[in-house]
Amino acid sequence: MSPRLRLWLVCAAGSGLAALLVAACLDLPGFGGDRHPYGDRAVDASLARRTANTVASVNFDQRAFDTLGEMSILFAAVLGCVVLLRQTRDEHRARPEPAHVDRPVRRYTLLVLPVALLTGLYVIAHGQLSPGGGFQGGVVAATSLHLLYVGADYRALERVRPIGVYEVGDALSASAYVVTGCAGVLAGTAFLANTLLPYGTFNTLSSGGTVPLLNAAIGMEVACAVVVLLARFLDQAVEIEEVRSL
Amino acid sequence: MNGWLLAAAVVLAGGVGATLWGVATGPLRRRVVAQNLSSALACPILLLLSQGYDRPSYVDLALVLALLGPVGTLVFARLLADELAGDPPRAWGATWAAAGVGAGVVLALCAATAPGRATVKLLLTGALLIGGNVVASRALAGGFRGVRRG
Amino acid sequence: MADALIAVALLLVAVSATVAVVTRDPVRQALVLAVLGIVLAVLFTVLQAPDVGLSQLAVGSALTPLLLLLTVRKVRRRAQDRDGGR
Amino acid sequence: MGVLPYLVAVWIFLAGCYGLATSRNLIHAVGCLAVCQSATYVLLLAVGYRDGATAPVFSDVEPGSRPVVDPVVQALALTDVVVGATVTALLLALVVQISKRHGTVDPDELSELRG
Repeated sequence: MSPRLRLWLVCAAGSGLAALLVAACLDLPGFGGDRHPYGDRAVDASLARRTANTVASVNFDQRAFDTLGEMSILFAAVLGCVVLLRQTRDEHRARPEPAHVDRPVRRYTLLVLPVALLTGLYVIAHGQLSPGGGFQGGVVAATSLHLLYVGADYRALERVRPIGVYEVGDALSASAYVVTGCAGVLAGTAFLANTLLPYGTFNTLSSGGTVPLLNAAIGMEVACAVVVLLARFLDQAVEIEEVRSL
Repeated sequence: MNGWLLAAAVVLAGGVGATLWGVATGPLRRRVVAQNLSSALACPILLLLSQGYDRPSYVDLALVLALLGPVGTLVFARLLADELAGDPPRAWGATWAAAGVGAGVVLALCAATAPGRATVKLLLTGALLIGGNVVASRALAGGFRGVRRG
Repeated sequence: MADALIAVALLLVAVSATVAVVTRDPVRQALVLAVLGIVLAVLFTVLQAPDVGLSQLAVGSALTPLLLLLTVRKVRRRAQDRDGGR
Repeated sequence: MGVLPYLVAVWIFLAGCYGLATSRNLIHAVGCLAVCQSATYVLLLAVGYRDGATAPVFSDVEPGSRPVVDPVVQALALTDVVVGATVTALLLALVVQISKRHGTVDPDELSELRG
């Protein structure tokens, strides 16, 4: 297909889609309206189970099964990356040269790394209270480890990142989520039902029944997944080279 | 009329709008500087919003941005070191202006809130914001000169 | 006031998304995407969704640019190796 | 405000689609897909917004003292932001693999290779 014909096709299909979407938008309930039946019920259910962050309650209690699906997508995506980016027979590893980094930049990264790691853990731990949770905190914690690559050296990162441990951690935390769900079945209720643990006091770290447990499992899963992902990409971009066939 | 929200809207429309223009046009060295400034300006906006909506828990967003914004710029500085080496970007005027905005916002918020844990968090955010952006600017201006490969 | 803030944030998001699409060079697009992530986080905050804003900040500020730039580096290095080998 | 937020979401989605269709570089196409994704977040959160309300997070406000926005759409968007990033990573891994096998990341050249 010539580019010109393709552009015409895109414009025609796009304008049709645009007309349909705009018509749909005009029929949606107005922006900022006062009618949110699901939202109001979710807030009531969350408060009844003494979870201060309603969003965490929706994620890890009322729609915990949905989050299991999201987690499987994440797990499958990481698995796909690991398979796609493995070292093949016609490639070899070359040691990257150590990087020269300005002293203030190096000092800053070494100073900020523990702070960022701690912030990540804080965001995970306070997931059921203040904005945050396993998804966000896991990414922050995993990103903070890669400050070592950015500010110091690839080899320094490799030393604190035994990749096997993170792969095992990824699998373990994924199964921890399922096991917590199955505990509900064994206790005589439903899969992932939040009836197992006492709900605790409102607005404390242990409130909300199984919400903190599932939240922590997701936090670990996301952190390990991102570390494994970035490790594969760094391997490909920095270390692995093709054997030149001359 | 909420003064905090007004200030946030002004910084958003003026500051972040300008950095968007900067990142959309011009040579690469101007674009990386604009990206750095956008995170340096968004952090005070988030602090102002937290105060304007009267929600202290929104400060977490500013804290995370103050930590990860400079990390993003360092990623660009590190991986684009070759491209930037020939003509390193130097924008100390804009960097210090953004740092001044950040410092002003943090001090104003400290004055408006009662002293306590919230003040410590604000000051930590401010220190990370200003320190991070100055270091990121430094890195862009040739902090990774020795990096060839790796 | 809240409405004006939402309108400004929406406008900035629309403009930065358009710029991200029309920037054809992947490296420059990664820079625009980083700015888009930050503007989106501000929009989510003014729409009273700090959880989503935090997610967007965590992902958009460092992770996505790092992934994109590493891919660009790998693809370019391969191209250089190929041209050098010939 | 009316329907402005919804229209912005539509605009972002269509712009991303245009970029995807006319892209000459697969890495750029993945970036455009990320733009398309962000349109869904804007739409979801716009649907859940309520005038004069605040976030449904009660760590620093008394429950019931202020109206709150819809938490359900926020939960949907929040998980998808992180999961979407890993899916982007998977697509980028595919791009790396394509460049290894075919030596190009231009979709037009790729379809010529297939013949």
